Amino acid sequence: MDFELLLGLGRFVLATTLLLLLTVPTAFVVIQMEMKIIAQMNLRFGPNRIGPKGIFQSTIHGFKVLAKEDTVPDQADRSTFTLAPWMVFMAAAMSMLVIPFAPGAIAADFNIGIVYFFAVLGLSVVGLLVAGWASYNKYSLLGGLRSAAQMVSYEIPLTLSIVGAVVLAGTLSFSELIAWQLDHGWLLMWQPIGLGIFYVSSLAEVNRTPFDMVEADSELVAGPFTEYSGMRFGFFFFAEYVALFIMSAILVSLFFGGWLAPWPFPAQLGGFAGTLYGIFWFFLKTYIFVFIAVWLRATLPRVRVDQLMGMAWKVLLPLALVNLFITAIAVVVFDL
Amino acid sequence: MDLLDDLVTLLPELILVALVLVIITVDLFLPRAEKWLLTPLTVAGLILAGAACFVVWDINETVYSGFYVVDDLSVFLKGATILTGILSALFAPAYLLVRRIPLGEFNMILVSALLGMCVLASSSDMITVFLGLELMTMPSYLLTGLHKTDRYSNEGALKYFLLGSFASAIVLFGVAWTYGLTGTTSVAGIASALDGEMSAGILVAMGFLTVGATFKIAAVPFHYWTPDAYQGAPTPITGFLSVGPKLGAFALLIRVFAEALEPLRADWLVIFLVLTVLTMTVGNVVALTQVNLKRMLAYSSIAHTGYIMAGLAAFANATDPGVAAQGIEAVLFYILGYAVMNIAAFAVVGMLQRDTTRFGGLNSFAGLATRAPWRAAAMAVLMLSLTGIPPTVGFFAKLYILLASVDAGLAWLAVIIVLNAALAAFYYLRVIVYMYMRDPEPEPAPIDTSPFGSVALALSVAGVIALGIFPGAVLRFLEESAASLF
Amino acid sequence: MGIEGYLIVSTLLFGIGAFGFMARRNAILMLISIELMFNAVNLSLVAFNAFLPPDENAGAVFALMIMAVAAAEVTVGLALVIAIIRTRQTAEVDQYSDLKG
Amino acid sequence: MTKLDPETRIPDPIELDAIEEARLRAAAGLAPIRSSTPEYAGFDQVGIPDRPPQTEREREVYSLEEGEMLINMGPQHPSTHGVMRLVVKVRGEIVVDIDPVLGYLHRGIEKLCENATYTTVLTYVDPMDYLATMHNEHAPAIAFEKLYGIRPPKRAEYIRALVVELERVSSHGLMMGFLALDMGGLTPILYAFINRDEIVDMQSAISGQRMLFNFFRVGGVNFDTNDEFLSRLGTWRGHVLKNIEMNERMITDNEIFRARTINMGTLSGADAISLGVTGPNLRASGVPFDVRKAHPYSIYHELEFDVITQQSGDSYARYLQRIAEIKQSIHLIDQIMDKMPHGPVQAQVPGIIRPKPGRAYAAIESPRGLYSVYSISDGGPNPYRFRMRDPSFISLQAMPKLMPGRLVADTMAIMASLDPVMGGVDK
Amino acid sequence: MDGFPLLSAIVFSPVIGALILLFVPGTNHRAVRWIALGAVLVSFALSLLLLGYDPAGSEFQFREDLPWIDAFGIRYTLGVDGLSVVLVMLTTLLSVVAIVYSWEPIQTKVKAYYATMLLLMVGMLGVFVALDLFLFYVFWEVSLFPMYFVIGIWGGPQRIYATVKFVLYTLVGSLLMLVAILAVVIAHAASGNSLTFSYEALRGFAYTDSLQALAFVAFFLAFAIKVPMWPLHTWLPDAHVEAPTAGSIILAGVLLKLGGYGFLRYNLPLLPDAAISFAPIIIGLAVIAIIYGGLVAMVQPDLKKLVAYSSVSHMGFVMLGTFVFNEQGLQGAIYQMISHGITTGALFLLVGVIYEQTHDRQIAHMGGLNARVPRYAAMFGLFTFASIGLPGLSGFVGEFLVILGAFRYNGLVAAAAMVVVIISAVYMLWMFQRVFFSVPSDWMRKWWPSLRDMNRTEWIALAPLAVLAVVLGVYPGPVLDMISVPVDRIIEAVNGAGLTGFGPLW
Amino acid sequence: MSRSNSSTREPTTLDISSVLFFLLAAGVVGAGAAVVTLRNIIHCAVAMMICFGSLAGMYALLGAPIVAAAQVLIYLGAISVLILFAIMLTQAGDANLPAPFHRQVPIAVVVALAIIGLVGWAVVQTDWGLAAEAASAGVDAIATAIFTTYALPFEIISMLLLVAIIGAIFLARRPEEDERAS
Repeated sequence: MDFELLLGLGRFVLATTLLLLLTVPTAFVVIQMEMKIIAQMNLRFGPNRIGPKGIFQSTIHGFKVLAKEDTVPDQADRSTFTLAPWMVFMAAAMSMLVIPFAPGAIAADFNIGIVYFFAVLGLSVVGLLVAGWASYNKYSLLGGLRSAAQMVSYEIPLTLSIVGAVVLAGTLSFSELIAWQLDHGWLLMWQPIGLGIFYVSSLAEVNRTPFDMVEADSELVAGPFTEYSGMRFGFFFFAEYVALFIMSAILVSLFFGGWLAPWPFPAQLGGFAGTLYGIFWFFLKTYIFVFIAVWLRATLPRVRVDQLMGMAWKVLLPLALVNLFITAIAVVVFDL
Repeated sequence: MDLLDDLVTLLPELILVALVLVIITVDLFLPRAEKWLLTPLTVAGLILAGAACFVVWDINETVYSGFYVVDDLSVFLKGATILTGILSALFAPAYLLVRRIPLGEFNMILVSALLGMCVLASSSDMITVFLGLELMTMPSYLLTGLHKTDRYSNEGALKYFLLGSFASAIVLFGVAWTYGLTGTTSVAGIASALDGEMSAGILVAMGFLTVGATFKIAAVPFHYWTPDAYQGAPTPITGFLSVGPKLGAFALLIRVFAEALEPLRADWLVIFLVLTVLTMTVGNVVALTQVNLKRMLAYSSIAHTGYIMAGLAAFANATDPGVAAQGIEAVLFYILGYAVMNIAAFAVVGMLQRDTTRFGGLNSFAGLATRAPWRAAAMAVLMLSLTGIPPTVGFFAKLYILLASVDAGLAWLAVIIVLNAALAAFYYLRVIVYMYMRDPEPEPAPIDTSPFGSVALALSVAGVIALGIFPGAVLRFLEESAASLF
Repeated sequence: MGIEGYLIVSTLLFGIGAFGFMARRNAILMLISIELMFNAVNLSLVAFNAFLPPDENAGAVFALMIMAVAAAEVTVGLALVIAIIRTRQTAEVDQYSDLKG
Repeated sequence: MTKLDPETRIPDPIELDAIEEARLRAAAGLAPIRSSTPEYAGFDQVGIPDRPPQTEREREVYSLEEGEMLINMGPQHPSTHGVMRLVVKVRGEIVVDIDPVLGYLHRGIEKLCENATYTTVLTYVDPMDYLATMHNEHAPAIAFEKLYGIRPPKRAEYIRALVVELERVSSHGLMMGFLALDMGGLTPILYAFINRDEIVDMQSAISGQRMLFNFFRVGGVNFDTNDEFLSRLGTWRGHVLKNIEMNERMITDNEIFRARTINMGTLSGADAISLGVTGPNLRASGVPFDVRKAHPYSIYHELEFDVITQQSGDSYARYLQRIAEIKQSIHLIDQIMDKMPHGPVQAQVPGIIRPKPGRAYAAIESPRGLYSVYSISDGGPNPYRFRMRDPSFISLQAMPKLMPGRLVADTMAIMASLDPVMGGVDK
Repeated sequence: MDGFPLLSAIVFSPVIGALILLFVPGTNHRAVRWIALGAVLVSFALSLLLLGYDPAGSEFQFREDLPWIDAFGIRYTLGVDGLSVVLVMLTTLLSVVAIVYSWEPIQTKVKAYYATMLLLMVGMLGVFVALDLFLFYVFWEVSLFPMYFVIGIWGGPQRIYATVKFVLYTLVGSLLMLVAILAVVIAHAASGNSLTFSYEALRGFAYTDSLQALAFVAFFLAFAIKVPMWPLHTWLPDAHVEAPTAGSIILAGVLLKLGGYGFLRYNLPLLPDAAISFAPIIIGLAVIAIIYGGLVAMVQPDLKKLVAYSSVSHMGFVMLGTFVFNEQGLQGAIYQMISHGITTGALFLLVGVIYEQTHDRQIAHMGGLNARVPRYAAMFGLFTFASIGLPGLSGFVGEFLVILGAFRYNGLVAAAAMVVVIISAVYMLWMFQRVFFSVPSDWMRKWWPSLRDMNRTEWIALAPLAVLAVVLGVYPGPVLDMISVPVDRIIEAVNGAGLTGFGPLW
Repeated sequence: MSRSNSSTREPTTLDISSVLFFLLAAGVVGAGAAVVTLRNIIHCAVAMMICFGSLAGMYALLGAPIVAAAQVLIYLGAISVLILFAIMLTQAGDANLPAPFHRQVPIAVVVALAIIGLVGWAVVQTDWGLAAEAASAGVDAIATAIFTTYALPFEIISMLLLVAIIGAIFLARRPEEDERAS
């Protein structure tokens, strides 16, 4: 055992731990936002007992979940039942690896970060599917199958929608993409159709209203989560909200300049200050989109599963292809 | 943009692609009662593609960075492929419509399979070989299973699929090792990198390629899937399956073994000879015992594979290039002739299965001569052709193979072939016996008399006889095709 | 690691896949086994690609293409399995024995 | 988790039923249900009822073809209205058949009433349709008055009409909310409850109760209007219209909402009539039948209003029908307030009444349709027979007609559009 | 021969007849029969023109030569020598007889029957006139399948077994022959010659010994099965018994001659060395066939079977004559072939006459027919004697010449052959006695009232044969002249090769 | 290009990539073995995913991150889902059948061992004569290659996918849905 090896392993363990730890507060914050914002929109107070203005409500929820009894249905397949929440959670956690929080604050700046992100993101569906199967419950099974159908379908327009951006920027790395946006303006201006498709698809991908078919409570009770309780349920719950955060973060990175401020100065804010500045903007923008997602949830009813699938295949996919086509032609013609 | 300049050399393939898209689109808008229009549409498209083959004849170029070669050999194979496609497209509708199998999907998948065969024929790189192979076999699986409410069709398709994919994996492993050993996937590159010496690695590569290819052409001992797939598939499709994918598989054999592994000819010859003899003998012997006609024809098709392989063996055993070319020519001619007669033979079987509840056994042929004299006569001609009786194409094809074998110094193989042919006569003649010498069943199943099928049958039989009497018409093409290999 | 290590892994995986294909009775598992074999091939190809001196990436590209083909293959295979289960209520290939001569 | 050995396991009742059913089927010469072997995850068996099928209909619902399964929606399910169970036979997510299973809320109200004196009957009927409690009291009150042969004072009639119309507004408003909620819309229900809250406050002001009002009496009502009630009523009109408008803005033109309601659960007028569906559901199918107009009771003949109908008969039409009726009710309330006479609110009626032997029938238009009471007196202090027709129960019958071919997701949306209340269904 | 393609016309006029038949409604039996007869008569009439053959002229006359499949050097070459001329004429004549005889017995699938018969004729004629090995093979196979159908469709109760056996036997031989043809052709081409299937070019080429031996065996199998040679004869009785009468006439009269013709035309001249080496074995087999055929015929209860086994015996004579390699033997063999064609054909026809009426052929069931049908008995007697080889009738000349040739080869062989003449007399005469002179059986009495003598069509069919049986018996000269040149060429080839020939293989 | 090249290589030190290799190899082979031996088919599918995931790691280790990403995207994200989906659609309960294996397991074992033995022997036997260390397959290079050199194969794949999808949809659709679809 040489030092290199130890160092490598150590770095690996540290990074992983940090990322895992990061998911927890993220989830707490997003959950708290959801509870409070929806309540306000419903003309309710929302949580207001624990902590000032109830801000610790979601934290307490977290601990409550942790303390609850962890039941496994009698006929469930115990090993996969146990594994499924982990899969979903790990998918969410792993995709945090490439989120560009700020200059220098990316856990792993892969040169194929975007591909990595989509690759890892797709894994959560497996967890849902397995959870649905393992629970030995018809609602779970239907939910699991819905999740597979929905997420696999929406992955396609989701991925295609950013190909235009990638073609324009000529990179698959998040940091380079943001650098490109610094030079050319945010991709929002270049890829409005792509943005639209991405946003709609990303909502479906993370099971947000109006696309929350998977756990649709008025239909499938709680979909694949029906039989889960305790911390296993907590994992799903966390993963879901972390995924919302991640999707917003990726949206911001791809189309809204990531850590870039809306104005071009200070152009070269290096070092730690630059990182902090970046983090500020990044989180600001990200939480704006988290807010919008919550807002949508308060406003819209849920679409039906066939309408959902039809939209992916009949609307978003052709649109994404058209967008890609237009972009490609533009790139060739204008030599961008 | 040389990619675009090369497009013209892909003319037949492009037409096929366009045809696929047109079929899908038209199918969407056709009301149910007018779905039959898809057949003339498909046939017209295929004829166009066939005509396009003449445009690319005599080009002999390697295009698309060495992935694709448009030589006369490939064009000939494409022509034969498209011919099988035309016949299949004409034969199928009547059978499919009574079983509520949609014509749109059928035609589209059929044309895709043809496209795969064309790609395979033109491949000059292991990558395109593999992709062509998959583009050919995947539609074949689908075609086999197209009658999805039928247990037999399901079962045949699944078995075909599982074993076919298994074979694909094996072929791929061989290809991977070939790539690892030679550093290239190009057929020509592999041929030039191999110096004819055996090594452990080459043995592995060749072994896997051989086993995989044997699976694909359904040679004994890797033929298990054939009878099941053929029996299970909707009958006119079986006709196509027994010919089309075989055509493609032999294109694969020619590309991989006759071209890429040409330096190792002496090494694979031995295996080939064994397989050849085994294949034809086992095929014929088992066919003797079959009572289901489809299954019998399936086994007979295994036997025919053996005959065709003999042509390849002749190629490998020949020292003189002219003689070697003769082997390839024989293979090509046999494939062409076999294509026409076998598709038509299966089509006749299919015509007798208009009643979907009946079992298509030999009994359904009893007394056909009195019930449908023309169809019986056609079937008789086809059976005689399959046996190899002059003046039919089957005879001349067999003669060609025999000539090539004897010429290449494999007279013993020729003797085995003719003994097999005599054996085969027994079961082919049995069909004639049933048709002409037995009385019909008390309540015979109705016979399909759709115009498309009748026209195609007449054309096939005319072709079988005409090619048998005047084979010279295609020999020129054959020679030029085979010459492009050398 | 040298190339041998990767090739040995690839070989083992291929052998396992072949075993699974021959030994298991469930159609879906047979399909999975075939996928294992495809993956073994991919591993070989990528390994060769990495270690071969002329760096043309043929192996890596081929591997990518095989993946695409494998996806198509699985699609078709599972569709067939679903179709057959509709008529037979089982995925056990041993019980598919209507076709006999 | 302890799994017993399959050999020694005690078969659970469901399995026994399956065996029994197989025996019955065999005896009846029916093909055995091609249900799966026990290891087929058992999914198919869960939905088989606790007894062998006894009618053709049950046989039809509970025999599964290949690829079908039964889902129990309810009695424990987040979105069933009250405690009800829908056995949904699905093929994938497509509903093949549906069987509403009732009785989870059954309390034997009719029997209770038959054992109560006429005046106390009105306290028992309250919790039936708990979203329209006043209506529940209205019909028996009229019936008993007919039986006993008295008429309530004019003012009492007006107060009655006032409170039931108020309640209609509240109930229809909630339907908008529930419909949205069952499609995943969180907010409209809360706005609807704000609305209802105001009405409940008013009802509480006039009756002293918040839900089970016990406000009607044989021969009148319990209390006259008071200042608090009137002042709330004055401001309420603006509030309710605002809330309704907020909900309408969220729902009516919402693309998703429209996609999920238009052409969903379409019930033709003829079907509705033959099923006996009444009320807004019937009128949404284009049949202009309103008890208030067709067989006027109370003071409705003195009020000006038209029977509102919709044409298409789908969920969306039922939704629009409710909104229109809310507006109509407000208009009626305005008329009632304008015309309300002065005078007593209660006729002279003894504590225990003994009507002469006879029978009486009274029907009113409740928010869910025709609600009627049929009572027989044998001369004693309590009804010899007391029978209530609850419109929710009838509406539910339409479900098996509306659902086949729809998706599981539509089950709740369509059911919410029929707006049944389980308290009334089960009685 | 430029100008009119006589041989093609002879060979293909039946095809034209068959094509016309396609457009005639199958229900119109009369038209069908007349068209078929017309086609056959045209062919027969044209074949009479072959009498213009110059026995002293070049070997092959009336030649036609057209390119066919250039790539393989395959040509459409036709031509006749004396041997072919007599066999072609025999064929056309017997075809006329068969068609005429079928006039009444065949009442089912009439159109198909006549079309098949016409096609059968094409194949047989083609074999006799083809001078290209490929063409020869094609005609050889073409002659096979119509007979297959004739037996299989219009035959007796066991027809399917018989016909399949017939085809398979023949096919095995012919396919092997195909390989041998290819081997010969390729060996010829390999030594620098251009690829050709021409008989004249291939003849006289010095093939290697091993090739000769193997090719000889292959050719031998094909022809010996057709002849049929003991022990490959087992298909013949079955086929004869089951075939309809006209089929038997053709089968015995012509098809068996294809084998003999094959030996004379191909085996000996192409592969003389091997022929010499194998001759003793073949002669041995021939003698066995002669004796065996005779003995078995003796015990046959069935008339047709009896005649069939007598064929085995008679064709044994042909083989014997062929392989003694001298003029008398060869001439005798050819003469015997013609004679056998006529007499056996006629005998089958006669058997058919009685069979059509009683649907039975058991000798034991007959008896005393002479009294009831005297003209029939007379004709039967004539052909019985011709078959036995009574001097003055056609059979005598052939047998006599063969025995003469055999004597020159080996006395013992000749002696054995002579014994058989006696045996044949025994079985034929015994049969004749039992059928025509003994006491009618009970079974026959049942038919007695309805039994009729020969009718007009039967007379028409039989008359030419009777005339020929007598004429050939008393005046063999023209025929012998006709075949002298071919016989000389064969002897020349064999003797010429014999100088460089190889020793016995064993 | 000779054997000496590799035989004179330094004995491998236990660097991080070696450790990773062995870990991943154990994952690949172990999970692979689990796939073909486990009884419950869902467990098999999960094991398959682990196997594929480890393979993705191997590709990354081999310097082909794009292949690794594709492996995760296609095999883990798509194919596994599809397989799980199919398992659930078709055989929720067949999972625990008493005899998951054919009777010819011994033959299968022999054949598999023969393959492993033969190929393994060939691996050891062959003088690969290649670079000692893995070279990296650049993303740009691969991307460029796919759209220029490999343009034709790429297009062929698109046809392949088209027909596979249409065919699979047709096959998997219920017969009664066909009526509606047309």
